[in-house]
Amino acid sequence: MTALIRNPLTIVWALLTTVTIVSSLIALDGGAAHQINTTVTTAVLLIAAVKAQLVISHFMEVRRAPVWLKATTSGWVIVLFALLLGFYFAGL
Amino acid sequence: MNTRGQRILLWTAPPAVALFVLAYLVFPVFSPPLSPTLTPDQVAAFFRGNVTGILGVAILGNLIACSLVPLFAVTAVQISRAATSSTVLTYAYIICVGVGTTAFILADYCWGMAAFRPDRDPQLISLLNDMAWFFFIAPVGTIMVQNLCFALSVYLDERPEPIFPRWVAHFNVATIALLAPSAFSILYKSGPLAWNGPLSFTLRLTTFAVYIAVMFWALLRAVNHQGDDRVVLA
Amino acid sequence: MAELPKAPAPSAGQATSWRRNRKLDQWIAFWSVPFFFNLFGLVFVPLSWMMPPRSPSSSTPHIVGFMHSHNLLIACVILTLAYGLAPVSNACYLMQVKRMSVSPAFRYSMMIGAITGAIVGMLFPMFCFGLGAFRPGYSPSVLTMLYDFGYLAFIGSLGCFCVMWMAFGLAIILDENNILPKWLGYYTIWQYVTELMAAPVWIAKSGPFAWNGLMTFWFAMMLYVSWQFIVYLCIYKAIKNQPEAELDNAPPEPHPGALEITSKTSA
Amino acid sequence: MTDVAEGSATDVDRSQRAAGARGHVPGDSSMWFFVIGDLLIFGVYFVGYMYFRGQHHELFLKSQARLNLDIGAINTVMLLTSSLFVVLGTEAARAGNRAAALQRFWIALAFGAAFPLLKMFEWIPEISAGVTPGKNLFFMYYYVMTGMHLCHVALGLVIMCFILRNLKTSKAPKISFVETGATYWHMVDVLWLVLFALLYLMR
Repeated sequence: MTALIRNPLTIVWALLTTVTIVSSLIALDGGAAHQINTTVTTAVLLIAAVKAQLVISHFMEVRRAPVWLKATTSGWVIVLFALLLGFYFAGL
Repeated sequence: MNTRGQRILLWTAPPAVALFVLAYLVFPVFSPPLSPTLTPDQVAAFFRGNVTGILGVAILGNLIACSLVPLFAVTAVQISRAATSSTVLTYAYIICVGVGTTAFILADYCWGMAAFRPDRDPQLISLLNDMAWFFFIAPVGTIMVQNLCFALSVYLDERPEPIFPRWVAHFNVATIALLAPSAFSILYKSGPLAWNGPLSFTLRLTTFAVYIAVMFWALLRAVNHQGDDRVVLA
Repeated sequence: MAELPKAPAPSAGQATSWRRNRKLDQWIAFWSVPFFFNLFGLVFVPLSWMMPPRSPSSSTPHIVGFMHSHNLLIACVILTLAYGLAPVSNACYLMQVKRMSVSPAFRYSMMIGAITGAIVGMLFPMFCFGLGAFRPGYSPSVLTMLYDFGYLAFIGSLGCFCVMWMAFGLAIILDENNILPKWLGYYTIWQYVTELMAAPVWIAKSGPFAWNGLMTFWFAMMLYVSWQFIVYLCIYKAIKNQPEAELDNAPPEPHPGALEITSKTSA
Repeated sequence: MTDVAEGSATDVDRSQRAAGARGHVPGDSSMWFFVIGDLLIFGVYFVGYMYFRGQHHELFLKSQARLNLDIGAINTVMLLTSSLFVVLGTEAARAGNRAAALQRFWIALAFGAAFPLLKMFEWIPEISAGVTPGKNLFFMYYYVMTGMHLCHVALGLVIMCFILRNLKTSKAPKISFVETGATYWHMVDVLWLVLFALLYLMR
């Protein structure tokens, strides 16, 4: 049991779950009024980007994969979230 | 190994059937089936009142319209295995399935169209609804011939160990007789032969449901017994 | 059909002129596809302006004006003459599926999908437009219905193509003869699953999900066209690489066994 | 859950060291064609959503208020947990510990299957309250994207059943098949993480 807890994958999972709850709380707290809130949006999207990158590198095991795959997947995360934030702020 | 493809295609049938059952149960047009005697205004009012349900099922129906095709394709393969002089019955069967499915899809489109803009002229909504019922209930010709092809292949099979038990062929002939009355739904607006009547609607859909279940079972058995029968399969 | 002479004459030494090409039938079928798609595009875009699709929420006078345009009838005539070529591309793909090690059930599913698709996705919408243009006296509400029906059937036909491409993709993935590359199988599945996103055209009347919308038409069309191109190139390579001994018209001496197997299903 | 952990914790460590070789593409490389393609397609949908959101901020914010954030968050945790057990199961399979792999994939399947069930608890009350895809653009996006994602989940559950069968029945389980299926399942997870932020959380 202790070995499983110390397993890096379980730690990644615990981290992912925690930030999921944190980002939900951010949305509940700061976004309760359902008005435009750039702080909430930025925080939530950045958390999502980190989560996606964590799942890709640790669960999909891309961190042990060849460079082209790492570059493609991380590129996807960076470009996607840059575009999302860009369109968000452009549309305000 | 050889029959893996057939088994995969065969097992797509149960989820497809589940989706069809779901679509049937939640389709407002079917519970109870709309009567052919409704006036255009009544039909238009019905469609205006049930847009969400009709559109939802019409879209689902559009997506799953062909999902039983793999089952029929496996049937066609099994027909071609029968020891007859040629594969003529297989090709007749395939073309019949193609044409029959077309009619079903057009019925689905008509219902979807009627619900797409339910506020158009009631005459047109009524026309679309009638058209849908025509396409849905009446064209039994292809499925009858389809089942006849299958039954013939079983009757004419000269193998010492037939692929299908003979009663499956008898059953297919029986379905032909049970499906035939639906064609007459074009003639009547009330009574058992009208499109909402017990002969045209209930009997037809029940027969079809039982037919799919029986064929699924029979095909599963046939495919499992096929083994390494690859020469004929190729 | 001017492209025909361009059909390459693969290795075989005796094939000096294109007429003697052993795969002539397949090449004719293959080169009819770009001919058909070009004709299709010309009729839809510059002749009738059916495509890019008009808005589902255009005003009634606009719709009536469009449905009465004479070019619609001419478009209808040309497509009625040519729509028989639509199944040829599928037949061309079917020949390659036939060479795979998979059950013919996959081919049969594709055939059924192709039969159905040619009617509900092509003949029917075409006739909707043609019927409107045929008789000028129809009331605007009838014309609007035909207009809706034509576009919805043309853009919103999903199920028949879905089963067809599912069978195609699965056949490629399960195939052990490596007729077509495996990634094409995954690409095909990904392509048709994405195409299902076009289902909202039956609901939305404006915006990105309407039948002329950014997501359901432009994006889906972009994906579909690029996929079709890649499939087409792969089919080209597959026909080119097909060994001559495997052909139905191969000389019978060297491989009698191979001939027997292939001719078993030819029809 | 504790039994699984105790039985095979040591294998996990060993397998991680074994698979530590760099430059290994997990699973069938053709499958990555599918995964990257799918990520791109969804990416276009996400950006499209953001663009149209910029045009109708009020509508999107008001509609968002009607979503069930609790079920969304629980579903996120479900998928994450399922993914954890998939990756643990893959490691066990790689280490040759078939019993542990089977158990972990069963748990992963259970968590994964909870996702569509919870989705129904979310969708059915919404649809019966008249919140349908035709209501407005936000809900169209909501149903199309979550529906599309749900199709992926369903496919992933089917693949997971095949993995279980492969582990259970075949003499030498195909590790590359297990990895291929696992890769697909994690992709489903990644897509949901973005969807969750876009549909439920952002303001």
